[in-house]
Amino acid sequence: MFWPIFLRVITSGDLWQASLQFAALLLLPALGGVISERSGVVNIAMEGMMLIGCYVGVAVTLASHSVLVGVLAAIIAGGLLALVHGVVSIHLKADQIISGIAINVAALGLTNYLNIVQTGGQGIPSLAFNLRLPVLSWGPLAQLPFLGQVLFQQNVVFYLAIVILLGLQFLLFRTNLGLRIRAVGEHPQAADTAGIPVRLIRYACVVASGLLSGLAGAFLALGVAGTFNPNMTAGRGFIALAAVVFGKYTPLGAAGACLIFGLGLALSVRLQDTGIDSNLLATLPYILTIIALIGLVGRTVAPAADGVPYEPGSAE
Amino acid sequence: MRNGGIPARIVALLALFCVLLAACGGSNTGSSGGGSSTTPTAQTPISVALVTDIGGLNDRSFNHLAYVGYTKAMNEFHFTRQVIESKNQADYVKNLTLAARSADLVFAVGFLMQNAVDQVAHQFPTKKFAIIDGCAVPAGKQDCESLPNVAPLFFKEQEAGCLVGAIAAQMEVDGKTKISQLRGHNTIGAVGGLPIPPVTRYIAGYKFCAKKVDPSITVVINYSQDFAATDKCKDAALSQINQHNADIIFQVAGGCGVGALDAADQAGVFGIGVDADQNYLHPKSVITSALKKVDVAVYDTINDYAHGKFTNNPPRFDLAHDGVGYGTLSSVVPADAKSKADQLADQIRAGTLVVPENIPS
Amino acid sequence: MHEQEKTPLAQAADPDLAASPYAVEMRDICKAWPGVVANDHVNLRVRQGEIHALVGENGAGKTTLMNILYGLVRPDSGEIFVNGERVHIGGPRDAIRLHIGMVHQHFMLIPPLTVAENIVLGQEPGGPMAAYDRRRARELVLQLSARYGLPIDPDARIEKLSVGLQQRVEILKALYRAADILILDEPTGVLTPQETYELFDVLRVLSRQGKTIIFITHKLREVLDLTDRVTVLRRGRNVGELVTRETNQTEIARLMVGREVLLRVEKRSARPGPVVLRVENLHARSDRGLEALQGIGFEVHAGEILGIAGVEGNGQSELVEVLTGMRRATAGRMTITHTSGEQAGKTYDITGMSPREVRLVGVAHIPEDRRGSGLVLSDTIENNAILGRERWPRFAWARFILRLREIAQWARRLVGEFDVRTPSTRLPVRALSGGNQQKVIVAREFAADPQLLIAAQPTRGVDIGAIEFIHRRLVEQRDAGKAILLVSAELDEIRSLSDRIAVMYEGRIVDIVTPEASEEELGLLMTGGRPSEASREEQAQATGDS
Amino acid sequence: MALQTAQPRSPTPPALETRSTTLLLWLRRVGSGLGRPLLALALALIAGLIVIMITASGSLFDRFNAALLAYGYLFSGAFGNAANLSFSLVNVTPLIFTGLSVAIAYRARLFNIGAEGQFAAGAILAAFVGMKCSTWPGWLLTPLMIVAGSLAGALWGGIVGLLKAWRGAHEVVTTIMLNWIIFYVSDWLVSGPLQAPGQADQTPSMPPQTNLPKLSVLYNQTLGHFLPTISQPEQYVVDVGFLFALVALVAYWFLMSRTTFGYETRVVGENPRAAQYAGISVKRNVVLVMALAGLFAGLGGTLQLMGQYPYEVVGQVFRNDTTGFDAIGVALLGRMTAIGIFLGALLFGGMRQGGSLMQLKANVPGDLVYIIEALVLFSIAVRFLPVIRQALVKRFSAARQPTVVAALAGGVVDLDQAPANGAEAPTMNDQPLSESGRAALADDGSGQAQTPAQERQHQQNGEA
Repeated sequence: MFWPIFLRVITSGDLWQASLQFAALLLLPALGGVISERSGVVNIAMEGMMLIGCYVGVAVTLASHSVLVGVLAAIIAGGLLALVHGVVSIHLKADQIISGIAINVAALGLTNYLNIVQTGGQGIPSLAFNLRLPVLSWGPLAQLPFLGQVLFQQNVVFYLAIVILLGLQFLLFRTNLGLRIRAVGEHPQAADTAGIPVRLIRYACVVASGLLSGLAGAFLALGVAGTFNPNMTAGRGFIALAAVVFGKYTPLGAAGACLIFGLGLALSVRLQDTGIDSNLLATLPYILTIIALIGLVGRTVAPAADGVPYEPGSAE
Repeated sequence: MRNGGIPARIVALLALFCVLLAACGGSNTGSSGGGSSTTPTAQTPISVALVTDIGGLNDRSFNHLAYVGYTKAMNEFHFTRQVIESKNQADYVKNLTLAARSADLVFAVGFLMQNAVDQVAHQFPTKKFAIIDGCAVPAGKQDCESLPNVAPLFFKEQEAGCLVGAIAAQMEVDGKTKISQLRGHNTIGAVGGLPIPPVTRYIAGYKFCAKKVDPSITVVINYSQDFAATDKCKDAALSQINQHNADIIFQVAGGCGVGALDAADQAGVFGIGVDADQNYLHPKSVITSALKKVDVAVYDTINDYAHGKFTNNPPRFDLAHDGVGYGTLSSVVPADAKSKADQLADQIRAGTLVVPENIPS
Repeated sequence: MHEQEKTPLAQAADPDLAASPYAVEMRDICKAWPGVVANDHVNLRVRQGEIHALVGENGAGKTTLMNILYGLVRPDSGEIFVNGERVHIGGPRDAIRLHIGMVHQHFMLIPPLTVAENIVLGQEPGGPMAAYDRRRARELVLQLSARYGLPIDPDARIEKLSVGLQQRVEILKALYRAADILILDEPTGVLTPQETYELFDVLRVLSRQGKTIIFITHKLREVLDLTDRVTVLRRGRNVGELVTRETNQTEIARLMVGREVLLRVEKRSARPGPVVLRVENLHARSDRGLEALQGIGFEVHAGEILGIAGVEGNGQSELVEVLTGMRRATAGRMTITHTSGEQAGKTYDITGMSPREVRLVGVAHIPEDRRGSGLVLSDTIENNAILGRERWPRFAWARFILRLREIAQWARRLVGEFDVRTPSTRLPVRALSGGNQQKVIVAREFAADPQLLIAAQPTRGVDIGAIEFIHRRLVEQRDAGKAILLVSAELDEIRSLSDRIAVMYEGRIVDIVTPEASEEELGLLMTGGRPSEASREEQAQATGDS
Repeated sequence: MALQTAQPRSPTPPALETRSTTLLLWLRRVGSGLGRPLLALALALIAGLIVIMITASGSLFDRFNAALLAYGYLFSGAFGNAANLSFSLVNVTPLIFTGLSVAIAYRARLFNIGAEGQFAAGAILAAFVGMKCSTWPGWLLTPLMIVAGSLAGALWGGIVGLLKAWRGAHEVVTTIMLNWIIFYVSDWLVSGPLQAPGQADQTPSMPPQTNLPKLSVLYNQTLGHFLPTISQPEQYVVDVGFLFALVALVAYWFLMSRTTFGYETRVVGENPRAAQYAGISVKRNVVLVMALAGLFAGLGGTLQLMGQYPYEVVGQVFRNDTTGFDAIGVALLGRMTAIGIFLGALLFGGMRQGGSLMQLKANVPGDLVYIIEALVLFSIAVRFLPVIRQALVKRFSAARQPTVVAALAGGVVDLDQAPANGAEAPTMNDQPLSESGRAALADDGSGQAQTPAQERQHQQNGEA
């Protein structure tokens, strides 16, 4: 009973399409995490930044009747929240973990509160189709068997995420700016003495992580769900964080981790047909991640100065 | 501190708070919430409190509906708004206690509060309680305890599920020829949040009556394991549509389920809303909604109480008492589907048809 | 890059135009950290093209002053003139713009990046937004290295380079940024004598090309060898500005320390007893999996100091780690024999023992990196006084519950006997100065009454007073009949303390000599060869290391 | 460091210290220990005040009043009367346990985000045992459940330690994963094998013989025979679990500051290389510490199950519960000291309880409580004291009196003169306190928050 269903599920384009979409949703905040941690700022607040992105994206889209404006607003909102994290952790040298937790808590409270104030509790309606981030169908390519469904019928943000993924990989490891970012994350003093503006770079990277998380929020709310729900990110930012570490702080690695996780998520719904308890199936992505962590990856080394506030020429 | 002058730090600090404040402040201009400005007038002043479960006020489900009924009554009877959103299961007893101390009638929303209501009701025998989806159950017992000050408000979700199931099945019977969007595989789906009783009762009725209309119909059921993550429900619905060719999806997952309706809309098939009338989400593709009139129940209970008619044995909110039903029908629903549902509804009201609580296999 | 072409000439052309005749003048610089004054109205004047020494003990404020000049630290007050113009240096970027370069004591290099990446970092060809041009960066580095005669492999990763080569990268980094004023902070601390001579040659060449060099050190011989003028700091204040030719070692030392300093250790000749430590054919791997020890064998007798000399990275650290149980030996045997007086007692095989067991057998260990591994800086002196011995019955009941009163007494005894300057034994060790921190370790390891004492770089980074003290104690312990293994990169220290000197090179002991051996002879042994071959090999290593 | 420094130990000052310096040091430590959290709280409350004022309506004065009113309810709801206090203490108990869990791990510099999962593991296994052996007598079953729950927590934490020690798997990742796994597994158990017959997804109540007595009831049954009894003891819901929590605090303090285990854990956390040098096994310690952290959290979950009505586990409860995350705030707010964790738990538990009354009476939305909580966390995270001190230094440095400035800034300069033998010739090193030391003393907080990496970085800054 199990194996036929399993085979049918695993070979269906539908599963892989869903896996890639889940993965892309995780990938954006994960990329944000990568760039932030590479510059030496620990960011566990992707969850909150995403959630803010969801809410602001929907609210602004409704107000402006333009999805583009909504997406921009979501991105900016994520960036602003990240800026708070930046100020607190770079300038005020706060404990970055606490700051991250605080941002998550604040984002949850704020979005819930605003949602109630705005709708009186009824909840935001589904957005009209023209107020959504559209799914791109690549003409004849989309008609290809299997591959068409998996690769060429995805949301526009999916392709954007791929572009950002490749761009970020290139940026970090093939450009001068990337060299500087890595230098700042590994050894801020050295970077400073080489004339690199350490704080500026850290700010930029943290804000970038917020922008990406905000975009992920917009993707979730405007692309996938078409509405806002309280706490609709449901822990995704933390999974993205895990993907960052799991992916050894590289964009491609994180993408691999997100893919594993997305596959787990998509499988857990589809294997319910086999009669396995849905609760147990829901643990699948997490178990897959742990197994991958044990078996394939092993030790990951964070950038040397990750999480350490930089104090130029400090009083020791 | 080369880069960090003191002014910069203070500015940074201010910026931090400002971002938070700006967000709060901005919203207020939109629609000012808060009900504190209502001034109680004449009548015998009553005092009513509402305690939600962990879903919170905007759960797109029974908490929200309870609040709708509560607000309606509040505007009518001019009592002060007293609402507590529970953040934690451990909060139920204390939130009910707080509410009971300051109000005369306390609503507990959700079956998870059964034990807590029992305990608090014993402690405050002079206060009245009403619990939605449940009754007072002493810890360690299975059965309801009948207390003079507790009104259990039960709903027969399965009856609502039955009606929408009948509509869906009849549409399948009518088939592709009549309704072009259908895929012609005689398959309908249901996406639940978690397999918990209020959810499974809906699905039980849905499947039972669908099979009753068309024994050959296939009903696929999936759970998203979540009530909030909209995209998971959407994915579950999509997998039903894509893999099983289901063309009518019944969502029973609160806020998460909005995603299931969305999936149906996008895929060009149909969805069925739950609890509230969710036709507003997609007026075309949401063919109807399985209604659970929690708002009515709450309002009625307050109304009775205000007129001194509080009873610890309110009617069961079923079809016969108009406690459940189906919502706005979309234009695509053919007349025979509606009549099928109405026909079953009559049988249920008459007692000739009993809808099971558990999902038939 | 283009800047670099023209600036040196331009600067050299107009020495008299400036209002101040100095390349660098710092006036009345004050800088206070919370709780301490690092610079108290300090003045520094450095002439164009000279090599200027800035000397002082650890904590005298030299590095703070230079960090101010390089823009890493902002002074509370004071003025800075560069080439006669009053300047404001708000950060290293300003300093770089003023053609100031600095080679830090702790290298500002990023270990996982390559040499070329480190050198061009911040001024990469193409600007910040361009793709990193590996080939062009490589070319630029090779050009630079050819021009100044500093051969380097641009593609090597920093973490794989020897300390000397890393320093070379640091210098190139400054030169790449077209530095005319070069600050070197304690550059010789990590170098072999040969490497030091080479560095001096390079500096002299740079000086002749018109570069101004500020040379921070506390080694007085280097001051006399290399520099033109000297500024002496003590406890954050100027205490002297001298012309090198007109002064001598004793005068500078007196200014630095504020009293007369004894520059030699006085000791009687050794009276070695029975063998305490016997090491046979020891093999071990380094962290990177390379053969770090390749068949080491030696003996240490009771009542003698065996010094291990060698350029750092030739297996000394691994040897100490293996001896103390921190690293596994892949082959070989080590034994400890207890002695009392002239009598040899029980022998223990310590091969494969854990650090805890080794310590129980009677080995004490002053680790090479004291802040890194010998102390828990945030913990109190009391707690640090029992590190590694916390389960000994005298400190813990049933090896579990700490006997606080005993520990406090013990700590007070150590503090008293070893003259650790602290108002309380409950202060965190971090609150102590470097010398006093070192003394806490020395006290702890000496007081345990060991059979064998392993002292690795026992005086690194410690001021003159503390050095004297630690040396005296080592000799005392020797005279009390302990076996002592001294590992040090400071050749002077090895020569003045040891009774025999074993020289290590590439995981082997090349030779064991007497302390009377000349510095040149030792230096050659340290590079693994005989006079003629050695210099060539050194060259080869510098260029061919890829 | 903070743990030791909080309590003065020996009545007789050691030889080198004078009484006055001891007192001075102690006062400084206590002052800086309390100062930061209190300042943080004050700032957060002011910020929260502004938030409430913005969301309230009416004139500025009305808004201000509304905010004060809300705070009044927040406080009275938490600590206003015995019944409310007892509710608060019910919240405090699990926060103490999970806070200890976070703190223990943090002592070894491990970041335990998994306290919630360990809490859940404890509760669910205890429920399992309670159900399967429901007929056993209370004197046997009660301790059995407690032990089972603690061990389940220890196992769940220990896995994290094992993965870290053997495979180097980052504890942040594994704890997040294990949290979700146990949440779903407990949901499965509660809706399946352990489901109460005829009920929704919840377990049956634990057998009555295992229910922990309320403190008030216990008091009436024991001391009440001699002292005045408490009337209506049922309304004071706090149970003996709270006493367990207090005992756990003492145990934590003892373990961390009085035993070789605590000592070695500290070494492992502060400086792993020193641990290697001392022969302390880092791996073994990591596993032990995580297991112990899990044990405390699991115990917390078990006692909540056994102590609080309705003595059962309900579906979905853990994933919606924020106790394990609040615990991170509690532990960091309490700066890993036993007394600090107690106070932090009191604050958070009280705020949760008071927040309910604030919602009810002052009409402040429940989500605002989150926002205020976030503000408290921000204020804790940011080191305001050094900022203020910096401002002082700037102000006074204009006077060009570095020594005075330093004295003001550091406040411990007088220690230079303090040693009894300070008057003797300053021979070798007449600077007993390095500047880093002063910085550490001057801002105790920085010492606490410093990671080993930071420490390394500080060293690299070289001499000044």
